[in-house]
Amino acid sequence: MASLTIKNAVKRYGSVEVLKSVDIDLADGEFLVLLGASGCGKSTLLNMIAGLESVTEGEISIGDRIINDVHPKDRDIAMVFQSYALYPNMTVAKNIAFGLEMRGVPKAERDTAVLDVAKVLKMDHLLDRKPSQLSGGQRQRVAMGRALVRRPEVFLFDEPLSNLDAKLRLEMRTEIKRLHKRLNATMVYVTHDQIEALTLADRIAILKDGEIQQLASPEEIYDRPVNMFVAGLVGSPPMNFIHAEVARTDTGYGAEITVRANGTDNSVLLDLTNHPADLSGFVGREIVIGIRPEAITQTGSHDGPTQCFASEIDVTEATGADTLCILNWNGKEVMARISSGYARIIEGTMDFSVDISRASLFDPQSEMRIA
Amino acid sequence: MASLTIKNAVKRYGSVEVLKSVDIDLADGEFLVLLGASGCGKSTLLNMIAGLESVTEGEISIGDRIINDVHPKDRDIAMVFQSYALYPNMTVAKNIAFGLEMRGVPKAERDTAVLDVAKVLKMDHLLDRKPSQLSGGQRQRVAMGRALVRRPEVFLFDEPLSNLDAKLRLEMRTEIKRLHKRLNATMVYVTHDQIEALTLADRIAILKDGEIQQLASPEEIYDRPVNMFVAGLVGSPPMNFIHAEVARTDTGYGAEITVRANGTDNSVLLDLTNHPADLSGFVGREIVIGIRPEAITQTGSHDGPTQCFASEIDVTEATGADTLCILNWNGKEVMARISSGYARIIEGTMDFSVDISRASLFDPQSEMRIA
Amino acid sequence: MTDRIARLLPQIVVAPGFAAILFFVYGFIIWTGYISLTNSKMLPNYSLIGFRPYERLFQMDRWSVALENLFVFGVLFILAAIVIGCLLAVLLDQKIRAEGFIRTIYLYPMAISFIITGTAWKWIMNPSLGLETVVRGWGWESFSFGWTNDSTLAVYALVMAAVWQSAGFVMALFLSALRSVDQDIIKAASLDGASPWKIYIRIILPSMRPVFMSAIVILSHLAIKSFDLVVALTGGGPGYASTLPANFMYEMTFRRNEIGVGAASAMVMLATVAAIMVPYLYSELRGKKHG
Amino acid sequence: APLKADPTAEVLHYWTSGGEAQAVKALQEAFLARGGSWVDAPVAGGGGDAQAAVLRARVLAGDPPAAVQIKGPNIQEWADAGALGDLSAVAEAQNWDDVLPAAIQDIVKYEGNYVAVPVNVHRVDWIWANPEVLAQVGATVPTTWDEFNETADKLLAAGIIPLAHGGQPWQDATVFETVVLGIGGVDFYRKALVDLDMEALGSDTMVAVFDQMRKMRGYVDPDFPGRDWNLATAMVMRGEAAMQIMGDWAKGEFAAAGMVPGVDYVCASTPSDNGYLLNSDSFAMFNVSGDDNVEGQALLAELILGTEFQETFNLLKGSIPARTDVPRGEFDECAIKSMDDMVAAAEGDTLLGSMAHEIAQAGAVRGAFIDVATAHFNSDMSSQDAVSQLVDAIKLAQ
Amino acid sequence: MADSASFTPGNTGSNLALRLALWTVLIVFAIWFLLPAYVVVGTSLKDLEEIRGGSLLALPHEINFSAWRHAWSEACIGVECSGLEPYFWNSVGMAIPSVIISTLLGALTGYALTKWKFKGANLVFAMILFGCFVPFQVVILPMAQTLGKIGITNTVYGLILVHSVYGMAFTTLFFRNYYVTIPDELVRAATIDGAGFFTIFRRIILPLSPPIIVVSVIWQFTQIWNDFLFGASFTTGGAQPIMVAMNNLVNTTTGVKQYNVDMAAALITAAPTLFVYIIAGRYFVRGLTAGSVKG
Ligand SMILES: Nc1ncnc2c1ncn2[C@@H]1O[C@H](COP(=O)(O)OP(=O)(O)OP(=O)(O)O)[C@@H](O)[C@H]1O
Ligand SMILES: Nc1ncnc2c1ncn2[C@@H]1O[C@H](COP(=O)(O)OP(=O)(O)OP(=O)(O)O)[C@@H](O)[C@H]1O
Ligand SMILES: [Mg+2]
Ligand SMILES: [Mg+2]
Repeated sequence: MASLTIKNAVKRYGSVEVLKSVDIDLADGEFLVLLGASGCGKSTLLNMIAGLESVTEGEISIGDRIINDVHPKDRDIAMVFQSYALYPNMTVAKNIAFGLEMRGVPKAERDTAVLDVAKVLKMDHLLDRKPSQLSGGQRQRVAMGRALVRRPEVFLFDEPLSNLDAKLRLEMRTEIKRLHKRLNATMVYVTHDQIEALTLADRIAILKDGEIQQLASPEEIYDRPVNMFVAGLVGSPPMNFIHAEVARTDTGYGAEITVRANGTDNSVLLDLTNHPADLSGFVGREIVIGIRPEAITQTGSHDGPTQCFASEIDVTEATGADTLCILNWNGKEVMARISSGYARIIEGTMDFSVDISRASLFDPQSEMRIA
Repeated sequence: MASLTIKNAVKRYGSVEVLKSVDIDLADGEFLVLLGASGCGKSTLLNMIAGLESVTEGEISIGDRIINDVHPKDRDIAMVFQSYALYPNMTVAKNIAFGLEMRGVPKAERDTAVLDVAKVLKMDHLLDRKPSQLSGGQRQRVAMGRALVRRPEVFLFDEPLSNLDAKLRLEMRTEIKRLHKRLNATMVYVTHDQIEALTLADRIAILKDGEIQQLASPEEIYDRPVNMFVAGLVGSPPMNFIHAEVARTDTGYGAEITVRANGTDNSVLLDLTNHPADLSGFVGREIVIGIRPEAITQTGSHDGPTQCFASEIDVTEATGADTLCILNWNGKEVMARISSGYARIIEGTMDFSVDISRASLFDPQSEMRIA
Repeated sequence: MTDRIARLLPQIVVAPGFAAILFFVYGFIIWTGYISLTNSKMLPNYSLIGFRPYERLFQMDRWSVALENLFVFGVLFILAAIVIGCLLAVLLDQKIRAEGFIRTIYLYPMAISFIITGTAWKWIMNPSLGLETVVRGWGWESFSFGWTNDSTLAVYALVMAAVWQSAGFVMALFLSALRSVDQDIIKAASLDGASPWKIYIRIILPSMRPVFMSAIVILSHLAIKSFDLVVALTGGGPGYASTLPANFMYEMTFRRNEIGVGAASAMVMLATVAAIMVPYLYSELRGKKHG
Repeated sequence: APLKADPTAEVLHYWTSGGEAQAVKALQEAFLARGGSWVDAPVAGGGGDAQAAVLRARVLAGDPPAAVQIKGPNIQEWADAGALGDLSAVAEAQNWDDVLPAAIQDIVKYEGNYVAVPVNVHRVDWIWANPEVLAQVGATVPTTWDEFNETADKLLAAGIIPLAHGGQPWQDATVFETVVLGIGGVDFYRKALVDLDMEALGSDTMVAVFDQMRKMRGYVDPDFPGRDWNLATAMVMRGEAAMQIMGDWAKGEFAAAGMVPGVDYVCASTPSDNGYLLNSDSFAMFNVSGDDNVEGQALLAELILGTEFQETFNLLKGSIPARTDVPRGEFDECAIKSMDDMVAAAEGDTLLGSMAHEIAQAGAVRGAFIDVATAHFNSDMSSQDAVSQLVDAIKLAQ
Repeated sequence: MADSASFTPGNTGSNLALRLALWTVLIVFAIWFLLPAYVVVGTSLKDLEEIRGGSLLALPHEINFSAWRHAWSEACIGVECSGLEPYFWNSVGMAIPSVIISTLLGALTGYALTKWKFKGANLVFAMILFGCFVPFQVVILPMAQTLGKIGITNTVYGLILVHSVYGMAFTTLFFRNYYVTIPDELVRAATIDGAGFFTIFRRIILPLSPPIIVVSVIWQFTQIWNDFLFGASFTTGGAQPIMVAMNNLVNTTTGVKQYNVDMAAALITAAPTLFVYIIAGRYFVRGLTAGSVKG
């Protein structure tokens, strides 16, 4: 049993409340990602789980055991740090073995364990090196090895990839994912990179100023963000927010926006009829329509019910596979994503298909999702 | 006139040849990106243009003027550094004005110039702060301001965004692009982030070990990389390289690969007939087929001539808009990119459409593109 | 229980050292403060008489001279050591061949006690024995270097010897700081059109404020503690023209059976130190919560 | 009962230079010869400057040395602080009352009991002269201050340094007190420097004293500051300078260099009306515990005041014995003159304690005198200013 | 390196003049720094005859080590004519334990204050730091009383105690500023690995400390070896450290001042610290970079 339960956890430094009543319940083997901007309290929460910071209020338990007052070393937890925190004076092998040594595991046993882990991480040829002689990716792997070798019930990762370059980050991400599958251990992973969060997590907890905004699966978070903060945080390029007034139409609801095309501003009615949200209370009021760039694309590529209209492209940005187009709707920038083949041909005005069923609608006052 | 010509430039440190005969010819107002791995000589080249490093051999000219022996300050060049290199003891305003002051511009004039630039960069409210009181993005903007205020003929950027987080990087990237459009100055931009290179450049020069591998437009580089190095460097996730033997088929050429599907390895013939490359000399020999992940996708989304077959998905990674699938071809990992709607439904084996016309073919010996 | 101890271990480890400091520094300061309010003469005496020792202290010409000297000595010594140390650091930073060798030459006086420093310079400054005779022997008849023998110059002799001893250390401090300056800043300034000289004056040196602070703190501690150097170089003379407060304190306490006045002068010295140090420490430590 | 321990004595002294060191050595040898165990604790420098700190530290630590070289009113003050032991037993056994002059007894007795042992008597108001050098300008040792100035001017004109001097405060004060004695006379000296009579201190006579000091300053070479006294003596020996005003410990230096009084150098009292400035070294015996230490103290006291030691020691040191019954045979003419003068001065009531050497005054008051004397000597302060400073400083120090 | 020469690829002419000026200044200062050393070494190698006859700055006619031998093993200090040798060993016996104790104390305190920040850690540090600035003359009397109470007056233990306590202020400063630059995550990782306070110190922190240990040891050794006041005040006679003995020796003259012996004595006294600086000076500068600069 290695479920992890955080009940009502609060952390205060003096009078500053860094975490405000956090509730998280993780099943055994679940992979939770904590996502949030810098300074929102991610590391603090992780440190509280690890026992490196005291819990001001509330309870943290692993399995059935409340661990608030248990010493870090007795919590059966391993942690991987952003800076890796490798012991610079020890070889790789010693680094990995240190935790076992401290727990009094005999040398022979330690050696086999280290070798096993090193093989899994494909670094058995590096065991005699010092951390300073390793590349970034290799260091990262040693840090993982140090955590793995102890076979703890819970793994904690504090932005373990943020010091790597893009390519390596991609590789290590896949490796961590694979590891999780193999070990099936409970993992809590801190990042402020939303791609990492989306690709790795079973569930994502989005933190803002010490409060959980949403705790859900990546799909849920991506497709149905509970508020504009979550919507804006997740997704790259970020979701477009379009302010428009809801009007009743023949078939249901619609929202009128102006779209610049061929040099003039045209009025377009976005059809919200098929949208699952209940808009009855919003007629005549402004709402925020959140549309992700990939939901605005070249015609003929959507599956669902779409709406097509022409829009002028201000700037294009080819990112390789896709091309981002900046459009002008309601006098503001709106980003669309089209497949690269198109961008190279078309400049000026072209037709876009918009999948409004995948849009998120928000109340501009509360910034909360309209269900 | 502010064209920039580099003829046969060589740089040696003692006996180490860091740059080997580099030739670049930039038109006035062009935006060149130098892309390459760490240590390939990007900064060295930039420093040589700036006059911060001497030129061992060859010639560098701005317009018609050979500037090899011109002092940096007289080259009419501005540079933005990775670390921003703001003067920590001066306020933002002083930082921006310093270059003008050193050139003897009178105070009143300086002040207007600084204010103008600050307004353009939306930081006129920050002028009295010290760099230590600024956020990363703001610092970056100050660094830009310092370069802008002097209205030089050539701008040099040495990885100006690499210290920013993903979101800010995106923003600043757009800003630089817009600036370039507005100023229409000649710019040389160093990065090792290929997305930056692709989105910003008019032309990209790809450097490896002090040699230019390819100097071409982003499209050219992305679609028609001259060798496997370039192909592997540009594009994220990177291009898949599939080794296969060319065979003559009824209609032209083909290459047989094994594809794992429904638990068994099936043989699939990739049809190379429509591929523009001349394969006559390669029949019976192994070639490398480079296919980008986005060219392997769900059926029904390609425009061109495609080929469809079933393949088993090992792992999926949802990155939000898209889902990456790892397939097993020829016993190796191959990455495919499908639209997110699919990934959430399908696990196991599904049909993929492969656009082989967009593939790049390479000679495995020379690693060069087969034309 | 063991957990409790484990949690308190940092405090427990710091405790003995801190207790020692509390006793040997603060306890002694309090003791001295107390004694400075008594009529202690030959030996400490514990009956209070109020601020009389301070009144007497400030009526003594010798004390005014000592304070004045401390001011002159302190300011000149700190300034000169920083200017010279800084200059040498900048010069040594110009990719000098044999840098290590020259650096050692500049640094070695740090190793030598003030007693030896003072004695050596005393010999050199001795007009009939030292440099003066030599230079005059070369034909420069008006050359004069007998600073120790001139009431008005003696304190400058102290400054010179003290600078001789400490400038190398300051140089080392600055050199190591120069080495950690971001190279891009220098490049940027050079592109901005600043000459190397301007780059140092306008950019590099101003950005090394923390090092200046460290240097000033270390040098002022040397200045205030200067005692041996005076004894060895000038003996406080001619007359008492070059005494410093530390020498005054010693003279009063041990030679003149005026322990009360000596203690009062010590308290004034400590107050001076505190006036410099407390604001510095406060500003240094306040911003370093995450230290 | 404990076994009779070896007598042990730790001796704290600052006799590290020249004849002094040899003299202590003699004492040590005598002590060792009597089965004692000698712990030497020399603290060199500045007439006991450094020693003062050590002594206080040791007393405060409760571990004073057995015998400490201190003198004058300091003895009284230490005794007053209860730090000194009682030597009555030895004194009685050795009849010290009979053999010591009254002036000396006053110094080493506290409340009628001996607490210290006098070693010697030094005369301070001496002129040491190099006769050859004086002869070069046709002069002899001056007997009045006017004559002194005349001779000095002549020497100066001849390019000879008239006065060898070391610019240390106590040396400045030594010259100062001989000038006070010479210009002001015995009574003035007593009033001003012993009784601290404010009127005398502020009088015109004192102005005249400082005027003479200003002249003396002109007779000194420019290198004098910080010079040790024995180096000044050496200047006279080598003929670089004509005269030195210094106590008779200077003679030890001449003797050590093998020079003969009356031939290689001459000694004369500084000009005055039969005044005699007395300086006497002594060992104060501190309260010690342990039989061995007490024994050691007694043995040391006995030895120090023994005629044999008094003779050898003072021959080496240049001083004259503290006790009056030592055979004069071995002593040179300077010493004999000193002995005669002392007897005469004692009879004529012109025997005075030296201020500069902590016999007339100690501690703060002496410090105040020295401060003003040295400040005046080393600057261009006017005599008038010096006098008013002197008055203020003495008031402040009392 | 803040090298400015490479900014001017051309202009080699004025460069040469600049270089010349630069070397001139460097050499003038080098002469100034070396002058006392030259005088002391030169004089110590002359015999008395030559000193009297020649100038202070003249080279010795012939190298003559007799003054050194005399100062080391024959010269009289007070009535004992043992030379400096026994006092040298006194100093060694005092300096080594004091350096070790104060360095260790400073390291532990610095470690606890930075890596296990408890409430008031900064105040504790500030208060310890103030100890650097107490003029030693001030503490002599109360220290004497204290040493007397403890019963270690006039022993080497007393000096070791004194130097350890007042040295600790400096060593704590050094170590604290150095440890601030070591990431806290290292300690956290080790804590999770199951290591305790001392294990982390011994296994993780101490192995990272050589640069600052070098600084601390050099600094402390120099300070302690060169101390005169404490040595003179709290010891007498045969227990005195060499700095006091050297002072006594220089002041012990018989007739003619033996400058050569005095200078040799000064050199012998300074030799260990000089040796340490010259050998380890490079590490000193390096360690400074790592540590106290950021103070
Ligand atoms: N010891 C402390 N005392 C006071 N405030 C603290 C302390 N430690 C952290 N904080 C504050 O708590 C907040 C949360 O810090 P935390 O390190 O958990 O952020 P984070 O989400 O991990 O940020 P990052 O992404 O930058 O690592 C921050 O605002 C920080 O300033
Ligand atoms: N002064 C020098 N002496 C010798 N080699 C040098 C010197 N400066 C740079 N090099 C070498 O030149 C090569 C190119 O360096 P450069 O800084 O131009 O790389 P870069 O492409 O900018 O790398 P990065 O992306 O890490 O900034 C590197 O291998 C570097 O080690
Ligand atoms: Mg964090
Ligand atoms: Mg670079």
